[in-house]
Amino acid sequence: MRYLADVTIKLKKGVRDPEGMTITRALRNLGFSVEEVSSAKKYYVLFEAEDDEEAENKIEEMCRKLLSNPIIHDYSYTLEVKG
Amino acid sequence: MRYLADVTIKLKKGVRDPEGMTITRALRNLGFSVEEVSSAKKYYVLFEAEDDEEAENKIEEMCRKLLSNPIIHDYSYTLEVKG
Amino acid sequence: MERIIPEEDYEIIRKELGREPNLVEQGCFLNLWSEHCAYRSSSKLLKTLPTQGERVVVGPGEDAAVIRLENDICLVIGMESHNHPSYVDPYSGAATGVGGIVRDILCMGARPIALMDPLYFGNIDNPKNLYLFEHVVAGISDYGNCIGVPVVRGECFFDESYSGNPLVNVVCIGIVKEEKIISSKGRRAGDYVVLIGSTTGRDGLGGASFASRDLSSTPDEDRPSVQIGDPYTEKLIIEATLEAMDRGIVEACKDLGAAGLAGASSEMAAGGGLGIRIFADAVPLREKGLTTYEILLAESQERMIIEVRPENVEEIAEIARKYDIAFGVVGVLTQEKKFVVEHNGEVVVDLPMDLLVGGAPPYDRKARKRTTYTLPSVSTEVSDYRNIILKILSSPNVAFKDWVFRQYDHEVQIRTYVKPGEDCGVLLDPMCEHMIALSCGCNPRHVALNPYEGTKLSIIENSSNLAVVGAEPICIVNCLNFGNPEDEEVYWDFRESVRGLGDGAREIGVPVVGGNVSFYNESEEFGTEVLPTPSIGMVGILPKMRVPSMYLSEGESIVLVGATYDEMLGSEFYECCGVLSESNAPKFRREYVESIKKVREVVRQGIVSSAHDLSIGGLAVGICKMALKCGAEVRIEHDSATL
Amino acid sequence: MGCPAEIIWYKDVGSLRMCDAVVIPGGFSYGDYLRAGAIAARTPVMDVVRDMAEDGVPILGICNGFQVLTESLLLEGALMINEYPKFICKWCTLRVEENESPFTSKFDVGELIRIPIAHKEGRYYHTKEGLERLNASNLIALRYVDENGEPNASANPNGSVENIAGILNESKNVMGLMPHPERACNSLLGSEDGRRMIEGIIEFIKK
Repeated sequence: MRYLADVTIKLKKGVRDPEGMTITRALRNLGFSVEEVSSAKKYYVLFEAEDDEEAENKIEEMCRKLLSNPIIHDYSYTLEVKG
Repeated sequence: MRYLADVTIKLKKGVRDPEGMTITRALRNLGFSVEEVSSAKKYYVLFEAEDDEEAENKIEEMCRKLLSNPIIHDYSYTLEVKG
Repeated sequence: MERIIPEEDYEIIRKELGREPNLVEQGCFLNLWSEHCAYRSSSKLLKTLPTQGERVVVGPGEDAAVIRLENDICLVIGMESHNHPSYVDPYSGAATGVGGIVRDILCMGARPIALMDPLYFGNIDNPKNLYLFEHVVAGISDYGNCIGVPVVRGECFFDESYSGNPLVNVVCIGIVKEEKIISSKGRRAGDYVVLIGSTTGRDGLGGASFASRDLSSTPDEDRPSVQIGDPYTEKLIIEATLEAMDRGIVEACKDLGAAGLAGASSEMAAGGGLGIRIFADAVPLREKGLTTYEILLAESQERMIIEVRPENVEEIAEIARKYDIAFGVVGVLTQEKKFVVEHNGEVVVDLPMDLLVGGAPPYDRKARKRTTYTLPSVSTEVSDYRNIILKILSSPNVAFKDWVFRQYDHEVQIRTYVKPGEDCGVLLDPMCEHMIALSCGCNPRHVALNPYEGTKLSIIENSSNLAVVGAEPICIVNCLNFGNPEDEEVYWDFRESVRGLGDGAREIGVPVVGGNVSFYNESEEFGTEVLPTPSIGMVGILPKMRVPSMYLSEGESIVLVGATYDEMLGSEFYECCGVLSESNAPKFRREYVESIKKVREVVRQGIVSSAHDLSIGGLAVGICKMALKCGAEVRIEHDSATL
Repeated sequence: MGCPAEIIWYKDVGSLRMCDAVVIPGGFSYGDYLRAGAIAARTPVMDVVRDMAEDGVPILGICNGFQVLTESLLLEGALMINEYPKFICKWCTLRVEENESPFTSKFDVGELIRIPIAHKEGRYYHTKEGLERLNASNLIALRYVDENGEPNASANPNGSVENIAGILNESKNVMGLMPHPERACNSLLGSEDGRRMIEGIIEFIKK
């Protein structure tokens, strides 16, 4: 069956986020009262799997092996069947 | 009041996504049967606003003015009060 | 009291202090007495290297060395390794390696003008090694490109022994007028020490001692001990520091690297025979609630300390505001030679300076001649040379590396005359009469076979790379990457390699002006220990002239300079196709020094249209690379091997 | 080249107005965070540049400068990550498509020139209608071509639509291009073709 995974890769707490800090300053310069901005990456993965359980294992493995670096990233995802 | 906006910036339909295509190939090389991957950027913006309505206008303006490029991006966001 | 430093060090410190060192004080010793900072297993041997020369303006001991190019124009050169962080997070590890060496050049008063990146990886048919390779290159590319310093030469070597433990060495070259040279040694008690650049967070805690711990503990357990680089802030700190130096308000300057603020501030003070009092509350923080230990020893990137006269503090603050970078008056130099730290109103650290900096007793390691060296398997007789050559040409060690250097902006600053991919990079600066030639690397297989001869040959290899463009070598830097020094055979490799480095430098009469030692390069995950890798960086100069390209053009005849010896061991041919016969390992011969001089003179007469130094893959690969643009016909008669 | 030039700090907006021409250089403004040129495009200095552009002052955006000009809507289209999503630094052959502008007046239409590129977000993109508009009013200044001058896929280093390397604004006094003309001013380093682009600007402002 086809599954669509909505994966979010975020920097772990305490890991420096130069992009987030630069965007915070830019928004403040445009007059917005912004306290903090943090950035993250999002991947929508359309893939084949036998059943929900296998889909879960597959996306888990994709996140650990390629999409994220376990040292500095936390990852989360939602799964839905795409028929 | 403090608001947290969860902003997603996606490429418009039809606009080529080389990053997504490269990740698709990389996942296939690792043995995953992946049909397609598309990538997007996510920003978590912590900011001040009087009320829900002003928060809505503010984040809308931030997306239009800086966070997205109207020619190639669609943006969406969810808002929550952070007390 | 919990003990976080080795027993014998703890006892020495306790006796000297006359009391138990507290946890923060132990943290300072853990970092400053580490292998990485104190060179405890190598300092005695490194003293045997020739460091003098009439061009040497500043030799080893500072953050980088200074060499006279011509008149009052000097080159600043340094070399660093960032091996362990690059295993944990290849992108950020490699990126921060570039950032660190660039700041070492900057704090001598120089503008950084070029980089070289000798890199060593496991075989890339293994997915983990491929991941490390791709992201190390991406880290160097994004960082170097953003700060606008071109990578003009490098090396990429692949061997099973680097699986899981890549080596990321970086060389940086800067340019400075002699009267503008700045030292990292403190000058005057009463001067303030200001910290500029990024804010401080919990990055890379225990970085220095982390580098001296072999990577047996799986990285996940460590707190995110990786340092994340921000090349944008690095660019701001380069321009801000150079502007402050131009205004003449910088008394001394030092980069914050391994051991963070504690390392840099104590070394700055000790260098000038002074003490220092640090005010930890004044350090600009990125996160709230950092402990004294974290503030002193975190290795957040893109930070410098500058010694400033009290009356110039406001001027430096104004420059920091102009460039939107953090700023704090974090210390004052004192007459009393102590390292004192105040935080939240109380004195937390109070140590004698001479004990903390330079007080680490060197280890006297035992060495035992290596008997184990695994040669590739023996192979039967070889018939089809065409396929053999194709196989060697497609080996990653020989193949053209444009996939790598295409990702580097090697044209920025508009000095790059000879582009990457040839024997050496050549820079043409409009304000200089001489051009600058850069070469780097070594052959780890030859060094593994015979560390003394192999290292000596690396000096020859680099100087012949320079000779083919008519350049004369003027200084050498090095990165000595080895395994665990507690293994007697590894330490024998190291000792022999340093001897070969010194003798090689003396053979060509060129000083070794700086470098770095990196031990514990091994990976429990892959059960590997790196080949002995004494990576060399070499700078040469040549008059302004039209330099021969590496590529042949139609109708030219080819002359082979130098005799060919039966030295097939450690060759790419045997690595690809198995050991064919009882051959020998390559060794140094004085005739090489002579032929290099002759080639340089002939090239300078302008009668040579193209030239290339033969290295990995020998004659066959050399000719194929030179004939890339036109093809070549080669007849080898058995007796006289002329072409 | 006989024309005084000055590096102006982006915060010293006042002194910019007295200039007769503006070059927004290559580089990594704001570290290319968010999108290359996105943040720089929203700094006060760009409002001054917008006024000067409306007054007909020649504005040249090189590489990061081109990205800033599109992000501040002084030029149409957008610059996106290269088709092979890695940084690329190499010498390219370009074909001059339009020479009625201060920047390209010293070239013939159809002339082939050698100028290096160095970027990661250099893929020019525009909507179908936008492209038709650019072609209709001859606003495409340069295209990537092979040695025989053909704008084919093999000559396209980054996947730019129609091999576009540089474009002009409606009144042709603003140009953005991804290649670096300032890096092609010394034949020893590769080529001198870039010099004529700068000479064109000087000649225009001296009139």
